[in-house]
Amino acid sequence: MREIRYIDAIREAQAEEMRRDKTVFIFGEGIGPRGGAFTQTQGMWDEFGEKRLIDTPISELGFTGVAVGAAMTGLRPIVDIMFWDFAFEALGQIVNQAARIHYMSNGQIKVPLVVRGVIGAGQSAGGHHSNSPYPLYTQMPGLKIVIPATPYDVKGLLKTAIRDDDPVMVFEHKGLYNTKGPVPEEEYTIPFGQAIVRREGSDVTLVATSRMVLLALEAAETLADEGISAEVVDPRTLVPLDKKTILASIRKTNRVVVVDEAFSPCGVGGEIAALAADEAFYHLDAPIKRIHSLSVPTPSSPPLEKAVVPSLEQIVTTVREVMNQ
Amino acid sequence: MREIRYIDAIREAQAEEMRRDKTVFIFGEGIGPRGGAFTQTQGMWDEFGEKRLIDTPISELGFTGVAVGAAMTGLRPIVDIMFWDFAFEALGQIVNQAARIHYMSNGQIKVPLVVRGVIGAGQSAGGHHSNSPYPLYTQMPGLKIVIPATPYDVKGLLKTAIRDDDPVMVFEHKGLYNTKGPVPEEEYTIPFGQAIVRREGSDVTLVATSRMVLLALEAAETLADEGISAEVVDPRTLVPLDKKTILASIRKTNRVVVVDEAFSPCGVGGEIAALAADEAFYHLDAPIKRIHSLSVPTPSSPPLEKAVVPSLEQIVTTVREVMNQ
Amino acid sequence: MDLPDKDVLLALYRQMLMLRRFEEAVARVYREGKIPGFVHLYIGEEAVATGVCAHLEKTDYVTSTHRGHGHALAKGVPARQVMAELWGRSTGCSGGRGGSMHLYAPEYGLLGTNGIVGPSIINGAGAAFSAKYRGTSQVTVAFFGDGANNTGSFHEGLNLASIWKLPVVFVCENNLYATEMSFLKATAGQSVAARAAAYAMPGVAVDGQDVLAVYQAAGEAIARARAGEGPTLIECRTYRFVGHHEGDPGTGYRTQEEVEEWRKRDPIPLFRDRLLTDKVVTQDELAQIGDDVEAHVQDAIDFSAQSAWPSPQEAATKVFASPL
Amino acid sequence: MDLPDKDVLLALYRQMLMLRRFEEAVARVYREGKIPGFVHLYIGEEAVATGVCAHLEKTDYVTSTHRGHGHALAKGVPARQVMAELWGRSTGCSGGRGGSMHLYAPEYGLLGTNGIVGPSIINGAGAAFSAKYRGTSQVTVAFFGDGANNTGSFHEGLNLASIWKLPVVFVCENNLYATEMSFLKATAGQSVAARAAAYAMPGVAVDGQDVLAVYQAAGEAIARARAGEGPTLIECRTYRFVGHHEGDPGTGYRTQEEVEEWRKRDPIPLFRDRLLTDKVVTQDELAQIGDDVEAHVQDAIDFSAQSAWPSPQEAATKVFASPL
Ligand SMILES: Cc1ncc(C[n+]2csc(CCOP(=O)(O)OP(=O)(O)O)c2C)c(N)n1
Ligand SMILES: Cc1ncc(C[n+]2csc(CCOP(=O)(O)OP(=O)(O)O)c2C)c(N)n1
Ligand SMILES: [Mg+2]
Ligand SMILES: [Mg+2]
Repeated sequence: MREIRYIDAIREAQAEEMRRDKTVFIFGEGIGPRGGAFTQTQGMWDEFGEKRLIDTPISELGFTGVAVGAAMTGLRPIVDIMFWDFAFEALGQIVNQAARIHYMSNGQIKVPLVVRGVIGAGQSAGGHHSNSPYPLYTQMPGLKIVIPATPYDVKGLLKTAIRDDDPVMVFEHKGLYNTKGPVPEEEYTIPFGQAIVRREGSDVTLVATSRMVLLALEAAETLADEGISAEVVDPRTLVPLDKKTILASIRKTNRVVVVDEAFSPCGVGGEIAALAADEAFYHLDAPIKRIHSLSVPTPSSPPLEKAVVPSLEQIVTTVREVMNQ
Repeated sequence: MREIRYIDAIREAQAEEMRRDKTVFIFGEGIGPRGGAFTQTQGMWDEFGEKRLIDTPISELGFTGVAVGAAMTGLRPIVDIMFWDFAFEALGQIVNQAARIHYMSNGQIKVPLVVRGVIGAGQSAGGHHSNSPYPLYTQMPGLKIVIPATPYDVKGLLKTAIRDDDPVMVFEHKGLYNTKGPVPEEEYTIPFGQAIVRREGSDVTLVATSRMVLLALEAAETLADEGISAEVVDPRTLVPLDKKTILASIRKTNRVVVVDEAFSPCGVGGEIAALAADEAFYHLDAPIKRIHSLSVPTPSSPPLEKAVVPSLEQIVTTVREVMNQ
Repeated sequence: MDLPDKDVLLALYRQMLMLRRFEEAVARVYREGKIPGFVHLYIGEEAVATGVCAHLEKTDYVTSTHRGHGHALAKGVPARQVMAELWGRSTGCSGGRGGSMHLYAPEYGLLGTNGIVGPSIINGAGAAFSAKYRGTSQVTVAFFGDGANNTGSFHEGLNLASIWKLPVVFVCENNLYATEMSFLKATAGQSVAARAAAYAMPGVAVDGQDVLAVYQAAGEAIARARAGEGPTLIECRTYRFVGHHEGDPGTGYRTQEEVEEWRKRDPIPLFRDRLLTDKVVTQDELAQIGDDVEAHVQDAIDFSAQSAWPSPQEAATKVFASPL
Repeated sequence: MDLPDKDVLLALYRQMLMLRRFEEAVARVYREGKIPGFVHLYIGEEAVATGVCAHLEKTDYVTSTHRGHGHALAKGVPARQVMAELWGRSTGCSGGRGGSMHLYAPEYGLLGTNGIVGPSIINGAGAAFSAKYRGTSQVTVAFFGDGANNTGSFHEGLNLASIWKLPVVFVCENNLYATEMSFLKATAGQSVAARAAAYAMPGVAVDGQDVLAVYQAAGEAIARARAGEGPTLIECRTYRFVGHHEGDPGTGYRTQEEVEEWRKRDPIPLFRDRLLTDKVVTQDELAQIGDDVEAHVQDAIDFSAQSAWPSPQEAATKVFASPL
């Protein structure tokens, strides 16, 4: 199968869905002729033009709000928020409006909105361009949360997001944009709520998200050399969360370590740990461990930033620890 | 000891600290001559006047941002955000600025800011006046999170918050405002990071927050009649979190149920469950249970709202279930 | 301006009276404990919703605020559905899930009243964007209070509406107070209409107690919008005769004289007197309208009282349109 | 206006040159891979920071943007500390934690450059609020780009500054683009200065390539602020001669002719020629300044190259001022 980059898969997903459905359009800064800050719309201008690739002023609150109003009335906007850090400027619209309207209107109004953008540390972009705030969005009833780790997944999940009738938040790690992977030429979508077992194993389950999936897989290699068989499970969507696949893995391996780049308190690690400690309690053979970024505003200087984000080393050490229990 | 209402304790704390320290002042809508939407500044106008009780336009982003700038330069603003739902309009200032500046400035700048306001369902106020979003703030490194359940606590913790050199978010349940409790006339403060055991017990630990503390205590009464001895632990501050007290209780009772009104995914229940499943793993005799509000935008109609918020019944049933494991 | 046709005039009168009687009834049953939560009444401001919405088609859109009963009714949402929603009943326009501040009736073009101050402006611009994108002739009216004019939503909404030439009319109901905060204290420049210049759109200041003045200004703005000529900002100076919400006495921050002065400019008697003076209607016709309206309101009350509560079993349904 | 004294003129010249040479050096070492992350250079816009900050005391405040190296230097932050911060070194003004977009140097009144567009405006208003509250004579200058003038932060910040009469000067560096988005397309009304009317404050449009014009306008505004007469909005029309950030060619959205036209109005030669024509300085004096500046910049580079990296052990320190 051909291999393409994660960012190319994003572009393809958007272009295909815009071709399919005339109600799909994009709001964002620089997504017009420029093709996006990350080339996410490069080459699309000639086909879709200014009607459907709408370069916005710096007005996150405004264009997100306009997108919500448009989504309420028959369109399917994609908001390209660039860095998810910027979405804090528009959070009222996402949380108080987009997420709640379907429920509060008693199901009369749909809000088929996609917000997508970049998360993650690792490029010395500093505290305002490195955040991974998806855990907070999982807390907001009415939002669906997508966090793809591979080119294949981001394409299939983004297409599903665009066709979905609810507000869907898509979190893309900037450290993944240049990673390559197999993506079929043919049309496909990936349903929400289906975790994927990225590597089978029998001794311990690593639940990992986004760029941490790559690290977890690497760690699993290293551990295999030591005779530890790690299973790597990638939830792919946090809302809905595929509890079944995650629990099945934990019930099989009896040990679990969560690896997630966002901050720890009230985070993804806590969610998975709580799930396991409730519904797989009698299967657990060792304490549940969470590996997250240090709870500090992401620093810019490389040695500091490196110290803050979960490392291969940390995963390997933690798994060893868990195996010794 | 005299008994006063929760809302009165808030007023006293603010007045005392303003008397103590001339750099303390309040921004908010209607907190001037009107005395606040909940009487939280009633009677203070004559003493402090328009210099220190500053009635703002509806401009949450603006006055929170002004407060941040003021806090950076030697003042100690209290932002009265009224309903925490409104803080989404200002979240960029809280998360990207207030929380990060101390760290990003390498400790050169302090941001002694207090944001306080109302959370909670129960009064048919609808989806925009009933939210309990504190879990998201716990995720933001640099913020301290206070969630007092009693008049005594809200007074002592709010005073500590005002004296603290960091941004402190104070979450007050509207269902607690009229509850009464003992509050000494004498000056006192309560340090952050000290959970309190509200009721001792030996069979199960109920970790409960805010108004849920009252429900948990009621549940403990009911359970006592059945011969189940429940210990009720109230963390009081979520950042810092008093892991020691919580873990000590769990290691004693070997069972834990978390009762928290906010939504479940990536919430307080997950955090406590993860803590227990890691650091008290070998002490656990039963699955860890979380009781949260249903993950739906809070509905207005009383029967719906009631169905959404954790109930006494639910706590009692869950504890029974845990005891039978 | 020329006086509109008699049927229009009578419709305006009937509509204002309906809004008034409806809110009076709400106040009454609220005191009786029939309505949970908060209610913000529209009493005194009826000429605004009435004069504006008289120009709207069913397929046009309205976005509104916490003080939105009047907008809902004037946009054509049946009184039964609005009243039942306040009562928290399953027959309410939001099935009881919304309550007073969250009325949704897309079938009638009401895209929501709102518990947050500001969003009506941008979400309204969004509906207008949608109409333009889809190539329909739908117009959106975004109602908001003077309190909203100092929010980021105002600035970003008006700027985008202008640069994108959206078919939207921004109607500010300037009742001089946001809760107790005086408009003049809160607003640099002390004029909403004048702020339109910053967005290169027409800004019109209108006497919000004169339904015909509102009707005319809104008519022009809506025609402009429908013709693809872009947005307009209309500031209607008006006054709420009651407290901010039921329970607020509405005094303390307003002098008794000020309230009295404004009450003299009650839009309903003002308009009635004019109709009578101009001999457009007879006392009998007015009385007939009054009776109709009373009956209509009573029907909404009876309907609400008899309606079922929503079932707690449904509390967790319809969170998502595409099921998880 | 009368020409300022020679020492002022020379200081302006030196400062502009310093900003230019500093950024040229940054571009050079950035290409060599010495600087991690993004950098946004100030080349072409030096007259603005220079003309404005010339009036500020050390105790006055500045808030700034992602394009903030020039503001930091002009406010007096030592070049070594700014450069070392870009290099991510422990000797940087933010200890390497901030990087290019997060320069903090409160000792010199720099309250932060900012990775988010908008906050410089409101946080600057906040510092001004503080000065007024504390009864000092400190003035705050809030720098922001044309891109920020369509954000809610602009609206709310200017409104509050006006109603509270804060000692703040809002300086918009209108370089006609926000990344690739044209100011004229993004901004209804196509003028930042004109928007001041909406906030009842003076709005001044200035040629941002003419350091004396900036100096004069800023002087008046800062004097007003210091005298307690409230805020002013100054729009400086300027141009960045380089890409949005290093790595962006700066073309595609701008024509070659437009760039050329603006380069002809390079603030540094413009001012130098004027000084020479007016015989205020000699070629020798200018050469001397040039040498000084070069040495100063080289010193900052050397200092950075020799500075230690921050220790990974300290990554989790100073999250809180009052320890947990
Ligand atoms: C963002 C936000 N801040 C504060 C409130 C609380 N609040 C509700 S109504 C209101 C006053 C609104 O004033 P205005 O916009 O003038 O409308 P009016 O009530 O006068 O019709 C306030 C402050 C809110 N609902 N939303
Ligand atoms: C809220 C927010 N939105 C978007 C961005 C991304 N961004 C960084 S700089 C920039 C352009 C800023 O333009 P302007 O304010 O005119 O300043 P200039 O770069 O021209 O100096 C953008 C869009 C951001 N940093 N913050
Ligand atoms: Mg008002
Ligand atoms: Mg610019």
